[in-house]
Amino acid sequence: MRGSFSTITKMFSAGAVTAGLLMSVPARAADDTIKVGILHSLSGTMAISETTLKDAMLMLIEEQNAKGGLLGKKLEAVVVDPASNWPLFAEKARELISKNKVAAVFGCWTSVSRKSVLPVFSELDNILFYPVQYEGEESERNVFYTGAAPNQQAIPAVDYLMSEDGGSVKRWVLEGTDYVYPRTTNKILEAYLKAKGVAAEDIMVNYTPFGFSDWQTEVAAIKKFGSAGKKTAVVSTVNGDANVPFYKELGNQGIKAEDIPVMAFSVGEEELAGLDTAPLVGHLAAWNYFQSIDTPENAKFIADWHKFIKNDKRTTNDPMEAHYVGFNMWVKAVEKAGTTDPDKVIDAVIGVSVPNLTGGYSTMMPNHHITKPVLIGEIQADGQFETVSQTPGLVMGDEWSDYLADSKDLISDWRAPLSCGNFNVATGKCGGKGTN
Amino acid sequence: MSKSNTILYLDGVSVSFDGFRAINNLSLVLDKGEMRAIIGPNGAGKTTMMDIVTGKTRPDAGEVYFDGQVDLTKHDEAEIAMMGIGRKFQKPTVFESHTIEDNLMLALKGPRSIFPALFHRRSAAEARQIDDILGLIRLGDKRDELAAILSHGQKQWLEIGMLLAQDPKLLLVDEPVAGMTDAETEETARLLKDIARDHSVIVVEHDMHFVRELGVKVTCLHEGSVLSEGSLDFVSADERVVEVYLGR
Amino acid sequence: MITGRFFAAGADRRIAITIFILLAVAIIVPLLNLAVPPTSAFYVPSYVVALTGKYLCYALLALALDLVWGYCGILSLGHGAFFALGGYAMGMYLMRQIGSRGVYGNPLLPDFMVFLNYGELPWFWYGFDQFWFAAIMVLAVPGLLAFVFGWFAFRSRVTGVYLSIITQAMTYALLLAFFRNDMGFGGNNGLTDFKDILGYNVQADATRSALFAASAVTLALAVFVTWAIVGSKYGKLLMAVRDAESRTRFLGWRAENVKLFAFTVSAVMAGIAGALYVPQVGIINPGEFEPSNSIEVVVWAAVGGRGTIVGPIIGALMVNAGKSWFTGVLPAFWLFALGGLFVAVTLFLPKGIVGMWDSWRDNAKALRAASINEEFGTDPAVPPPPKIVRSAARTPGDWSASGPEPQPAE
Amino acid sequence: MILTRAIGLTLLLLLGMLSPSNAAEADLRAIIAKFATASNFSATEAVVRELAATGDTAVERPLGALAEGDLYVRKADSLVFIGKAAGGSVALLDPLSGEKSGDAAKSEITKIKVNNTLRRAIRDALGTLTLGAKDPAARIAAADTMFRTPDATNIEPLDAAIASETVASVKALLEQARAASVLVSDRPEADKLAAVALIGGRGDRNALSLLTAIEANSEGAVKDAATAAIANINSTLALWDAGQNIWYGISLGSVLLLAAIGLAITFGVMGVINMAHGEMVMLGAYTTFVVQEVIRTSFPGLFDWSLVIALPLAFSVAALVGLVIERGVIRFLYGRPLETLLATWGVSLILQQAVRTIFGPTNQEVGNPSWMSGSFYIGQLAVTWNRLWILVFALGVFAVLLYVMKRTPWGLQMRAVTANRRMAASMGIRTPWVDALTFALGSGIAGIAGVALSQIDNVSPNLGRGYIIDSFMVVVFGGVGNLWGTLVGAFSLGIVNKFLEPYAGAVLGKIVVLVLIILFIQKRPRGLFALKGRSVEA
Repeated sequence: MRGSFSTITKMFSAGAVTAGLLMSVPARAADDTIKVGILHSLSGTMAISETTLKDAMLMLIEEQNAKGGLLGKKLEAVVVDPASNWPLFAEKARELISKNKVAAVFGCWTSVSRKSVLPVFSELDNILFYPVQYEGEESERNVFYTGAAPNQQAIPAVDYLMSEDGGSVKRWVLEGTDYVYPRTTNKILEAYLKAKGVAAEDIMVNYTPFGFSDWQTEVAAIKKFGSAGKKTAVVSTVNGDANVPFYKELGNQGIKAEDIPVMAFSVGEEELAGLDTAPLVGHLAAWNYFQSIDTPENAKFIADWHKFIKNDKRTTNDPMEAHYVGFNMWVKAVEKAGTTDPDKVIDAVIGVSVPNLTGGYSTMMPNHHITKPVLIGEIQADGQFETVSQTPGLVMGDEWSDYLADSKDLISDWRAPLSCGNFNVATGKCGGKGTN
Repeated sequence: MSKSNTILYLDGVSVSFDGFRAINNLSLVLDKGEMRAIIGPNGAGKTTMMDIVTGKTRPDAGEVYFDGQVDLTKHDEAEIAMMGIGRKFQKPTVFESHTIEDNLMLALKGPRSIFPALFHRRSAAEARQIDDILGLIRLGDKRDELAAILSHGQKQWLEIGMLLAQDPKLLLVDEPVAGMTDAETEETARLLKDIARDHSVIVVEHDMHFVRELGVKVTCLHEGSVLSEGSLDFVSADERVVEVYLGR
Repeated sequence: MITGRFFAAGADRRIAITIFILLAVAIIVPLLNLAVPPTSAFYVPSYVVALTGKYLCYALLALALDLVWGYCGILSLGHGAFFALGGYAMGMYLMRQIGSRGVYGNPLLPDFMVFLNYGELPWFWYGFDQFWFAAIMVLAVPGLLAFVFGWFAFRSRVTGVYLSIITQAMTYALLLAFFRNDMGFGGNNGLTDFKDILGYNVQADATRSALFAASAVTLALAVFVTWAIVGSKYGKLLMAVRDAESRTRFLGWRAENVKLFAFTVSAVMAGIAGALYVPQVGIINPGEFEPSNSIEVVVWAAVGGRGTIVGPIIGALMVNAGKSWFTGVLPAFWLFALGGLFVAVTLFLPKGIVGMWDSWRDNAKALRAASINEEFGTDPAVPPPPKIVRSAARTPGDWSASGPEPQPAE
Repeated sequence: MILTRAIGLTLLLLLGMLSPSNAAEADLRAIIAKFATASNFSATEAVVRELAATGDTAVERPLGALAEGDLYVRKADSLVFIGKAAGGSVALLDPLSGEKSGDAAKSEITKIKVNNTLRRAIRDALGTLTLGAKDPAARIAAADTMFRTPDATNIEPLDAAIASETVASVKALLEQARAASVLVSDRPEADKLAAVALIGGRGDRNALSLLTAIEANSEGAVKDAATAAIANINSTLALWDAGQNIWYGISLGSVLLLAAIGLAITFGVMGVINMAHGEMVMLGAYTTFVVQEVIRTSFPGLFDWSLVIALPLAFSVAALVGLVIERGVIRFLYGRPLETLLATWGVSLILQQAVRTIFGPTNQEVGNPSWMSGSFYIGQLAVTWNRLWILVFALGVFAVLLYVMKRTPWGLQMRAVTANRRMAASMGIRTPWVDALTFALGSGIAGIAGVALSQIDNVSPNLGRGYIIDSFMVVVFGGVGNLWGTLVGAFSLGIVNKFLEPYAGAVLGKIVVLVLIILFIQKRPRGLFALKGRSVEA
């Protein structure tokens, strides 16, 4: 195909693919930089949570460059905006990897955005660091989960509530937004609670839509459920935007933490920033990091953050810490492997330990999840959390829950020779995925 | 009154909008082949009467029969149009983004469902009919131009032409000469008289000169009912008509 | 017969060129992707193929919307729903194709059903393991919804703004419904993790190229069908309903049926677009039902030029290319650009790019005293605005061809 | 401090409450010092109980401070102080006297941690102590606490308190608290039956909660009586639940009304499909935020007035933006309603992104003034103040708007322009001005709706998106061009929604409402209160 024919073909294809071709001109990376992709929504509904993570990543990259970069090269952040649009996440991931030739991508918040980019990462063989707590039930070769799996958040939280310190709760409301994370988490919790001897009639599950804002009926139902003579608690997997009206309604209807505490898995410092927390003192959240943690690492991190963002009032939160840990793990793995080649880094990163912000070390496990401390915090009047309980040691992320019938036999180990994300220990077979 | 020989039969028809009685116990009979002129002040209910006959408005009470036996209150606009009642609006309404020929083509009598329209090809007979009508309404030289460029009077004619293409038994013509020059008005009167030879026609008009030119029986409406009926001379001599409409 | 008309009517040059380009692209782009070595200057990278394939699906959706909006005046703010339903039908097929390769290795149930403890496959998932069944559903589900919805709405003479608002309510209700996990469509996560389509790996370059080609060919076909529809007597009727609905009724046409047919055809086209879109982007989720997505489609059509066949295609390609560019290079400005585009197009380009081009060209030609009769016949889809004809007529000296200009009575 | 103790002592004497002995101050200090060594929550709780057991009202101060999280241990000498943060350092106060005894940097002291269990223990302990307080509200709180945490040892102090109580309503509560304690004591069955009857008469959720526990833990006649009382309470509560649903519906309706009423002007009266309406609401909410920020930093005393101050400002800001939009965009689009949809949608994207750029993407905190916090009861019906005020406010805005439209010359001009633009213009009405001002009015009202909505919802750039579809539904359902239609539409949609919610769940309920609206529009294509006649179809 040359000569006049290629000219003609060129001409015709131009019509429909002009835009594509324009972008296809590969932005030849200068050889002295290593590109790092940042895939967080900067507009749309998720911008509220994800923009902060983009800024946190920029800060981490800037700091790393100040330390002299990586492998003698400078890091260069490539920021794109998937605009809270899930197919756009996949498109942008492809763009980052194919066009910008990034060495790794840090990004995504919602499960659906992660699910949307998974095929892209496995097809193009790149690395995604995913910083948000999620429902588990997944382990991919190309993804590293630096947020909490359910056993690193939900189970210890419920344990605390059942303990004497937590108020010996006997009756449970599982309140969530209707999507996969709350559904799965609640499923796991239901199984767990029943295993602990909680009767079915002492568990109430309720789901509301995204962005729900009129909580009167739901809060009244919680009140009603709570007046059955047993200590009651709410476990909330209510997502993002819906939390502020939920807590406002709780406060106004006079549900006090001493009577019916609410334990949330998706409410962090960022969400509380939009709230007057005085009526909410004592309600709880389970995370692996709180801004109020009193360690030198954290103090430095917060100071750096305030300096970077030029605003002393901005909070830090758990997913930021997850990026901090994840980024440092990647840096260390690259140094260990001596290259940014994803295949080598994927192998090198397993076993890497880096300091987290809570005063310990987090390690990347063979199942691509990390070890974390689990903290239970109570909301304070100043919008911060105070840790009231902490797991004695680090908890290893369990990707396949032991409390779900179909996943209890599965394990994940990405080291050779197993190299499998869903190995069934009962049948001794890798469930259909993996490198084979 | 016997319905059998009438083309249009209205008896005791009333309709009101939000308490306002637009038509009040109206009775009107049109014989087959008759042309009738309807006059009356604004708000007398002329247009509402046409709305009732063409199925746009349902009467609250009263009988409306077409061709002696069809109860028009039970049918909608499209059905009534298919039965053979054509209507020209007060404000000329043609398809402005179509050519004059296409306007007529869409109006031509024929099947009115979707698939025949989708696979329709113009037959020689249809082409001839369109030519005839174009001649009649004197728009032959503009057949390929968009209706939007026509003058007001030409749009009136095109609309009458579309009515003719429908080949109705009864034509309701609302103010056909509004905005026309005197010459055009006379021309229109001639055209309508032509049409009336083999159609029944109701003409609503304010232009008394034009009504006189038509030379037919006249009905004067006032506040939704018939005030006076008869020859133009008879009606214009009626004290009440003079009072409410013609002025002294 | 229609094809005869197509080839006979040499005047429809623009449609012919569009179809030709699309067919050429359908052959050439996959060739440049598969047969040319990546080092060659002519190589089209896979991700460009995926991206443009996606744009072509959007273009088809925009064309579908234009059929009802541009030609029939029905501003549907719910076309995203038909697109998504077509996509879900295809997604369900792709989901069933995964078979036992899901993470839990369940041969029958998709993964999300396994971890949400579904005992068995819901009845509405039956049959989707067969491509032919899914293909029928791709057409039938959006078509049926549009038919039922339109049957009620057009019969009740819901028009204009009211219709727009209830189409929006429809897509919003579907959005909420599909978000519910209890619906059995995977809730917020939707359907994803596809493996095969018709036995070919969806991620393979060859499959991608094939899907791209299928999208281009389908779009070409849709252009032809749309052209045939709007050029027929029915098409004229459609525009007549748009311009003077009550006149058509008093001529004996059932305006509601006229609209219903176009609405249903358009929904089916949107559904096909969705079905082609899903395997190319690898996910379908309730986000596609977002009312804002449907509004964006309207903008594509408006930018390119509504009431034309090529316009919506150009609009969809341009806006989406712009979106890809902005969200990559200037992420913070993307919404400013999109918002500004909405405003600018409605204010300065009410006829869109194609409409503007036509006006400009007609003006220029009229000034050169070309015969306007010939011009009018050029493209039935793009009637030159009479206003411009009149203004041209004021140019002294060269207006003998059309005879004395009638004075508008205003 | 002496005064406090004197009052405490006098009160104790007056009540004839003879606690074993008033622990000397030194003893109290010794107990308080144990806080420094308590290593976990249960140890701290033991100290709390020990303090409460002294029966000395002086322990109110340290315990109250502990509950608030204001009790600290100085690292240097393990002394316990009440700390009040003052700038970078903490002011240390004596735990008993409350007198200032120096400052400390944050790093020099350790906070004594509290959690819910501990706070509850403190509340219970304080409850018994404040039984003899002078303030009836404190006694009510004490009675309430003791009712919820019944204990056989409470009977005697309660008997004493009942004997000396003069306020009838407080007395009734004390008697209920005593009855609750009787039920968990080993008193004879007859006493318990009387207690069940007394508590059953209370009829609220707390009584239900208590009786359910009693039912589970007792036998024979008491159990039967409890069962009967529970059934009785449940049936009354079911009635109240229905009332509650209506109230929730009305409240949701008032929110919908507020969100939609501005749209009833711009869309209903002017025919502009204003997709940027939600962003006007958002601007109003952000104005409230800015006002509160200024007040917080500069005039903290005015905080309760912040909403009142924000109202005119929010109206002006939104109206001004509305004016700009009308003059800049919409005036070119009159008569092309569907194109106003596109243009205003574009405007809404720009406004959203602008706010995101200026204020950041995260939620902003807008506080509730004290008069909008909390709730009160009508019978068993819990009414939250903020919802009540929003209802009042929505109706007020509606009334004012109705007055403007129907009774003022401006309203007349507005209606004239809407009815027949050309005629109005020829009669000397400056139609462009009327258009601009009408649009500004609609936008301004959306702005003040934002002030109210900031009290119950997120203040984020996405705020407007959440309301736009609902607003359109309300206006279309009610009938375009009719303010009363909007009112009736908002409340009926609110009530229907809230009645469906308990049965169908929030999501399905909303879907059902949407489908109902779609079907309703088929039946009445122009809404509930449509104008009929020839003119509207022209």
